[in-house]
Amino acid sequence: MNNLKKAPPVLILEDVAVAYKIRGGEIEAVQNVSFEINRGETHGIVGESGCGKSTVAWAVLNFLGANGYVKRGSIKFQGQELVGVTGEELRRLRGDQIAMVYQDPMQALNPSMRLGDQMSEVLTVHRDMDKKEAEKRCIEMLERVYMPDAANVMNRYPHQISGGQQQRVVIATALLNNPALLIMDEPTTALDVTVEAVVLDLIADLRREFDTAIMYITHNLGVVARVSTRVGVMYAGEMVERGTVEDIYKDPQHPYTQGLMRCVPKLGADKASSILYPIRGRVPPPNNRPVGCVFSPRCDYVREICHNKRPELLEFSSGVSVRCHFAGEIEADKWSPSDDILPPEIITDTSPREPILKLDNLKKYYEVQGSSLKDILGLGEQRYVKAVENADFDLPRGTTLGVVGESGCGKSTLIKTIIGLEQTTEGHAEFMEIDITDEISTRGEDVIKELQMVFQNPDSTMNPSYTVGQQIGRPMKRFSTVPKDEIRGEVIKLLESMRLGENYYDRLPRQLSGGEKQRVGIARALASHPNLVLCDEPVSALDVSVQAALLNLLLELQQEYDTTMMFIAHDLSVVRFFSDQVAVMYLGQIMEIGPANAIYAPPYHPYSEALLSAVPIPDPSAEQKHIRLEGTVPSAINPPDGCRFHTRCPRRELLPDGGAICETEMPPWRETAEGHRIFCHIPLETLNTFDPVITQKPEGSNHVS
Amino acid sequence: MEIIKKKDRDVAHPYIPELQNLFQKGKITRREFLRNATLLGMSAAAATTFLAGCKTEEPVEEAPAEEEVVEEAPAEEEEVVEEEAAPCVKRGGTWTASMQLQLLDHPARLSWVEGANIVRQTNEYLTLTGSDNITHPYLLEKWEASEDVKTWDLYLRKGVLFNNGDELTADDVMFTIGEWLNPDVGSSMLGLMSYLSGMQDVEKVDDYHIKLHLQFGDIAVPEHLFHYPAVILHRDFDGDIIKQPIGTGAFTLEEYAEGERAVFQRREDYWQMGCDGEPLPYLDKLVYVSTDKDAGLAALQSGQVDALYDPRPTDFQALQGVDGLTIRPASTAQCLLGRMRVDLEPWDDVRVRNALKKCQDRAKILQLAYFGEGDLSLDAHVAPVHPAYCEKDIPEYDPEGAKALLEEYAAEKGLELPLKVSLATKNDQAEPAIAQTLKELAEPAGFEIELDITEPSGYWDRWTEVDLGITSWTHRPLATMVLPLAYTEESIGAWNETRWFDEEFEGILREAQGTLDVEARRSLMCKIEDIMQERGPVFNSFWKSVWNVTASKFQNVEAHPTAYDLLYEVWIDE
Amino acid sequence: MARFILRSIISTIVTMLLVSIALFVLIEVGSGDITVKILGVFATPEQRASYRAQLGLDAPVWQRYIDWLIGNDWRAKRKVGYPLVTATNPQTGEKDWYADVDGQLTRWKMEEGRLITLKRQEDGSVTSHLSSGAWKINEEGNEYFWGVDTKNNTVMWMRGEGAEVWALTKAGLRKEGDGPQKYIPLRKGLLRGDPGISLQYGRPVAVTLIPRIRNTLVLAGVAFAVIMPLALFLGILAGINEGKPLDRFISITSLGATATPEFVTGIFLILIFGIWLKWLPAVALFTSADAIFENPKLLALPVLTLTAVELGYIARMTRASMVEVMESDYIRTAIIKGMPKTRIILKHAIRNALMAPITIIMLHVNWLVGGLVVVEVIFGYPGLGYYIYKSAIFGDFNAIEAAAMVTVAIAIITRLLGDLAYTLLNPRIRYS
Amino acid sequence: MKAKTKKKSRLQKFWDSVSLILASRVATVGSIMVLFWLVLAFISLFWTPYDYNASDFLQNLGPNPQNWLGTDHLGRDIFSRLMKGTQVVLLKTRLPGEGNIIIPGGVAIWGVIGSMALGVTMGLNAGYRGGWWDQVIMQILDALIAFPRIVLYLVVIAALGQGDLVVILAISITGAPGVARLARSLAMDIKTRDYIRAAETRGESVWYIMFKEILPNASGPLLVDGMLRVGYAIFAIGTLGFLGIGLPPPDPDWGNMVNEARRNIFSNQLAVIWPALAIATLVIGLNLFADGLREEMTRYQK
Repeated sequence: MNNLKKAPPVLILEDVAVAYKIRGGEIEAVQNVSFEINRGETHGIVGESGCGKSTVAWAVLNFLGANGYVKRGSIKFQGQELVGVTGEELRRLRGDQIAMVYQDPMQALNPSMRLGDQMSEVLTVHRDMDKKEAEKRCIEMLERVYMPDAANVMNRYPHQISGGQQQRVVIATALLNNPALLIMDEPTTALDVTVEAVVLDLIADLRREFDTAIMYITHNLGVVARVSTRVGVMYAGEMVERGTVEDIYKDPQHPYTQGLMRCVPKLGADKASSILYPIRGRVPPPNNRPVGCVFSPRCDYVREICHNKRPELLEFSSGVSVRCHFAGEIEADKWSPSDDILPPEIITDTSPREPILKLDNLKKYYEVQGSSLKDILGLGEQRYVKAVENADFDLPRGTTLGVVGESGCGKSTLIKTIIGLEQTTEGHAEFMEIDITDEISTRGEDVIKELQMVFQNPDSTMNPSYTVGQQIGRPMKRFSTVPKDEIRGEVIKLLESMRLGENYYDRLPRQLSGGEKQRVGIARALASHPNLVLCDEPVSALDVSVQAALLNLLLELQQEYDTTMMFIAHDLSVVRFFSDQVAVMYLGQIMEIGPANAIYAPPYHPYSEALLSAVPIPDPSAEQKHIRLEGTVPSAINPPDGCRFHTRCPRRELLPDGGAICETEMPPWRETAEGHRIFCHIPLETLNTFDPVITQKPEGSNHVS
Repeated sequence: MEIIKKKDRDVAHPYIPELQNLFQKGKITRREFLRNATLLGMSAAAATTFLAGCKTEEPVEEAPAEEEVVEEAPAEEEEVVEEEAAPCVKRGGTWTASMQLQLLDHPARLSWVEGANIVRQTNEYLTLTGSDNITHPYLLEKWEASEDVKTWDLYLRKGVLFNNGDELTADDVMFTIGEWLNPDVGSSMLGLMSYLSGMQDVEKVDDYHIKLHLQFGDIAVPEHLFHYPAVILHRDFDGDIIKQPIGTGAFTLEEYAEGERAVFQRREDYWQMGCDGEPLPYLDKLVYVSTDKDAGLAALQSGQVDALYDPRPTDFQALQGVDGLTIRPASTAQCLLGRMRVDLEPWDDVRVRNALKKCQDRAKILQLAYFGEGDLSLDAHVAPVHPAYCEKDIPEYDPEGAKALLEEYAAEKGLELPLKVSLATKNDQAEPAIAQTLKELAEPAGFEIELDITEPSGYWDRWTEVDLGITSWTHRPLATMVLPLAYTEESIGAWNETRWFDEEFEGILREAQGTLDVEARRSLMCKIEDIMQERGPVFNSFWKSVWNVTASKFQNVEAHPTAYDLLYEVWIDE
Repeated sequence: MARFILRSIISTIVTMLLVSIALFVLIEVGSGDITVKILGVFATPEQRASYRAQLGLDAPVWQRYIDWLIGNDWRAKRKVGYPLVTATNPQTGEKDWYADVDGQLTRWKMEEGRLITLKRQEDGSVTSHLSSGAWKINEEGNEYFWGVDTKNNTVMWMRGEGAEVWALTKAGLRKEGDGPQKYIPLRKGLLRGDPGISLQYGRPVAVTLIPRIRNTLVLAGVAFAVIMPLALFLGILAGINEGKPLDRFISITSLGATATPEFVTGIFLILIFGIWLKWLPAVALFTSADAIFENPKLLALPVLTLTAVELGYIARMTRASMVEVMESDYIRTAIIKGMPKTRIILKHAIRNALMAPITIIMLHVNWLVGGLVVVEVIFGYPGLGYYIYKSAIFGDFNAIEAAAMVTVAIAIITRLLGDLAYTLLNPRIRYS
Repeated sequence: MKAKTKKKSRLQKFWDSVSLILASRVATVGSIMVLFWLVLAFISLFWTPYDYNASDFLQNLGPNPQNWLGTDHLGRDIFSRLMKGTQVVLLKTRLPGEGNIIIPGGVAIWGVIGSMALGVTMGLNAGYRGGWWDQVIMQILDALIAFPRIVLYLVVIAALGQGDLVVILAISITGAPGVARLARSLAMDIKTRDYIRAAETRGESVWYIMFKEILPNASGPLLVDGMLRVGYAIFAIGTLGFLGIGLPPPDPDWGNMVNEARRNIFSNQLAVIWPALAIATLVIGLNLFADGLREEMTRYQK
């Protein structure tokens, strides 16, 4: 880092506290936050949900709602105090000097206004520009954010363009007035990983180009590592550590930062070779924070003073500042996990076992209603969404198959078809030698109870109307696996194995945290002792510290019950960590399948390669190949002929005629090694020549191994 | 007797001198005299003249029997002939009324008074029963009845013009009577004039004289001629009065739309003259607007209309004391009759029936159900407006007496009091109020009355079947017309809702039906009333009044017992 | 969008069909014996049965439904053997049915056992001839004849077996000999513009219905024109001032007005403005057919009553929608973009905030029509609502069915318009 | 021990809901208005100041120490009649037939329960099953919704005559489409939740999922809607009463009271105002209560 102090920081926050008035008092959502952002710098703010990251952003814009206000501290923007600025003055700043991009572009754009109008008004209002010129400028700006067909987009409505494009519009709008400060609040969280990569590249380009100060808020350690120069870690409303990305990632000082790093599976790490260590406990709610150090209840180094005294911000010479009584004294390398978070011993049984699930060219098509007159009258040609095409693999008992792919790739449909929520269109599927191509309503109970599912969203995995006990007990009752009078005991046993006590039995879902709900969800899935558990992104909605604990728990249970699992996730690191086998899907088609380590190393399918290079890695020292996919995913109603990936494949040129064959013929399955197959026209020899996507700098190794 | 002009005396009905005698002796009232005399063909003027001559209300006083008195006849002192009371009038103006208007075609087929009120403005009747309940000749100059009341001579007024210019002649009347008697037309006159077997009984003597040859005698012919479908039609009438509004009436029809409105204009060449010597009517225009009663009420209150057809008791109450409105009441023989099934327990026991009769506090019931607007009644189906009504004391409210009767009955039957009975009626104008009031009044006597109030159609489905009910009975001019309908053995199964009959009663009734002498009939009525009070099946607290409510600026308005609008002499005095 | 409209139209047609079936079944099957209402309670069972047959009520329900919907002349034609046509009766101005016997409009009647042919001349007059040789013979060897009688029925007479029928005249029922054995009361059916004869008035329903529809459309239209902008304006005003005294005032007033039944509002408006102050006509008195055009003041109180009741609902709805929109992310975006408040409200919020209310308002036309019934009854306004009320009380099913179908059509058409308005406001539907 | 905790939680639940109501000023005001009438209705079961149908007093009296709200045109105590009128709306339904059978629950309540039962069944089937079920049910609902309410009331009453049950039926039919639409949208929302997937993967029957998994979670908004609907129903009963085709006598009917009193409005305006006020306050109370509850519930869920 060049610490040349050429200009004063664009934004300085000093000891800011934000409070919300509620009935009977107020809550300090954010306390003691201090940081500064320089021109041309991206300052990341990272932390788990509920830590007050967004509140800081809203405080800068003085948009805290009717009941929020900056209670203490000062926010200086280009030397001007922002606290207390209201009315016209504030309005002139917003959108002009300070712009903001936030998470869901679909929500952020007005659905009934043309995009051009939404953009150009920033210029016409703040700059008194006439409409024509403003539109010209907008088109220019859209082009600068690499928006295809920019002029046309101006006349469109938000729903007519894709999510990635929407976010580009939002970013372009924010940049129109060349703001001094750009606040980005999780701008890529709602996007797929390949799109996210493109947007992140864009942000990086723009920062350089516009020399803007960017405040970048995210929960994703990988994203921060990719975009930021400096980063602040927030916990429970406080900024606990702050420094350059390299310093923080390489040598985290605060116990919380250290804990975070240990929770995240590194890309390339697997369950046999690495261990995730969760942080115990959970983030305290704003109205119930400890008196002393906010992290003290969860800290492994906690001492008496931590409970009583709020630590000061300690600044190190490196520029890193840490809010810990013992900052500098704690060595992360010397840390050893306490018993309660100790993960299970992983016994990797490599001996091949008989397949429990066999899929043979399984297809799932959905009928779609056309929009022409003919279609409405039912005379049109029937059209289909080809959601899953030719799924073909065996799943050995006791193993885990990870399925990765971007949204809409058909991974959820695949497991829905397997579990029977959807009827198989074509092909063959056998589970424990029983045909399962039919819908669940026609299946026998013995099959149903052997096939269970764990769901993604902790908030919706449990029925809010029933207690934990009732919900876990229901499968036992339904399948009569446990006599009625023993159900309670059995449920409690399960709860205990989920690390939840008996006292959870009568709780209602709203009294549980997200992680606890997911545990109950898992317990419910396991209640009938199924042979195959299908996990649909079971950890993706959880904070990393909770995610780690849950992954550990799943591993443990899998061993205990000898369960076979299918594990869907979009997070490649998690899949890599958790799975024995991995399948990569694109547009309904499995592109590559094989043992986890084989997928994550050459030879790659070009799509897998692109995916891997897009993943943000929480390790600034890692080097990643830069492969970006052009365009958007084609519609599944009308998928490309031949190889479905051919429209976006970056490696097509490797084939003769620029890959003309890809457009017409389905690729062959190329088997590289035992159980590793690649669905590509490119010959194996060529694929084998690809470099690994990620290379570690020699010194940047895992903290724990 | 001398007081009657010779000419009159020659043609007068033989009973008329007897009537005069009775009146002079004070046996009948002035009104009864007028009614009966005119009924027998004495012209109204002559009858009035006679009365004017009598002067004295009290009987036996020396009747001034000079001919001069007769000459002086148009008696100003008495208000009998009202048109002469007005000095003179202002002409012009519009009269607007609220009245429901239904489909209208052949006047002879009219079945509702509202329609008649429309037709009445363009077409006229041979006779006219005034608001005093006295029937006069109208398009007739006079009528004459034979002694056995089987032959009636009708003499048409001369010089009456239709509004198309034709003169009214016997041909028009013959045509009209033909329509009444034509079963294809379906007129209710056919049934009413059952004494005419067909047109062969109607004889055109000359252009202004028609003779009716009745199959059996009937004293009510002149009244029948004022029955509301009996308007005289033009001889070329084709069947739809709206298409062909040709008549002798004071107004011409300009517009008629059922359910909407009717508009009339003044006619210039009407046959009757106003006090100013010009032809009637005084008003320029009549507008009837079809609204329901509630809207009509509001319209009347706000001055949007000048009159409301046949106001209900609640309307009457609301309109009382409203500035600019005049209310004119008229007594009728309409009633809401309590009736008990004598073939069912407990009403088969006369004590129970009489107990319930005693439970009527008639004045209170009249007050609550009808705001005191009516005449108190005996428990007999004979009204004071009936000519032969025999006046008796109105029974008192007597819960103790009723209780005694009931206790006796209960003891005999081994029953516990209170006696539970169910009283059925319809949710109509005043019935629920009567039922509710009666329920309260009968409680101390040991009745526990449960009310069973249904919509009118529901009640009409079963009105002859319920064991205790309140049924509305309409106005009939003579008691002898109504009693045979409901209180004889042969009417069981038809309108005898109570199944009650009584040999003695029926005998007297038959006798009354054949008795023309009012006095003689009255003595029979006294017996009839006694029998009905003593052991009859009905109880009745009051006879309803009807009201005419019209803006006060209208002069010469009369309240008619059957809500007829007679407007040709009405004028506006702002 | 075309697809959306097409769907709406198809759905509308299906809906109307369903409604018509439901209505028909409910009224004609659900209600008891209509002849009690028409003939009065004193009619005997034989009289009722005879009259039911004359009304065609003895036919099976499905048959009657089809007759009602698309008429039965085509069905009767097969019986008679000649095309059935209508000709205007010069006296009544109404249509009479005739059989078209080789170009000669013909009807028949039976008198003293003889069949008489009535031929309609060009000028509308009728000549009668004794008919002979018209009789046909059925399997049992009885002679019969299908023809059109003088009461617009297709009927079957049996030779020598004139049935005794009860004919309804204005003065009551009359027994007639020489009656037909079977009746098909001829009608063209609703779809062909003939809703039948009003059982209450005895005139074709269409004749009375049309001016009433016009009156109601005028009243509803004026009310709508007053309520719509006012309610939207007040709703938006309250919405952008959420929680402030102005909002409270508007909300509470509109809730109060909405919760006060229209009959109470109407009564007091009549009392205060019509009777006490005499500022406005108390009731809608139609002294001429075009009274509302000659004296538009007649509309004042009915419209005011409707406004009081309907305004609040829409205003509240608009307010809620406005509040929701003002809390939405895109409004937040607009604020963060530094847009002035008026611009945010006018350009960003209103359009989105109006989407929900406009759909609801169009659905709400139903309520308006409902309110119209009461308002028309209170003010004696000769409109559709009053007509339905009267017909329902009487049980005049031809009239209720026709009138209810009109209200349903109005409701469905306005809903269609609402859908269209929504598509115009909402680009998501417009461009998909 | 087990029973005890359960009991406690039920009590807890009750207090939770009470505090939920009290938390909102709007809901508090609303519930007070509704409670006022409920209490009056219950009292009227045992006691009214005077016999409600007895003409014991002078006609058209103003409020006085004897007759708190005055008397009507038949000299009956208005307050007693108002109290009694609450019963038919809120507390009892008179079945047709012999013996005056009365079942608990007022006409408005049963009407809303009817529309709820009908609407929820239709809505859940349409929303959860989707496809043809949805299309067919929505088509039926469209047809029902197309009827102006009063027209439908009139038609039903014209067809079936008067009576408590007919009014209940009319309210049920007219209310069902609205409920069904709400239930459908809720079901469509809830069916995307993972716990529904979980139930499906357990092979639960469609009815179990609709009524055991979806319905309990839709019950909040449905209850609020139901509350509003009780208001509409009271309004509708009033309107029918006014038109003279509402609840049959002998029990007084507020709408009918207005109708009867309006003819005497010159002599006695209050006789119109009291029943009108009764309808309005009850409707407003239910509205406020529902509004407040809805606000609090969403806040609570957030």
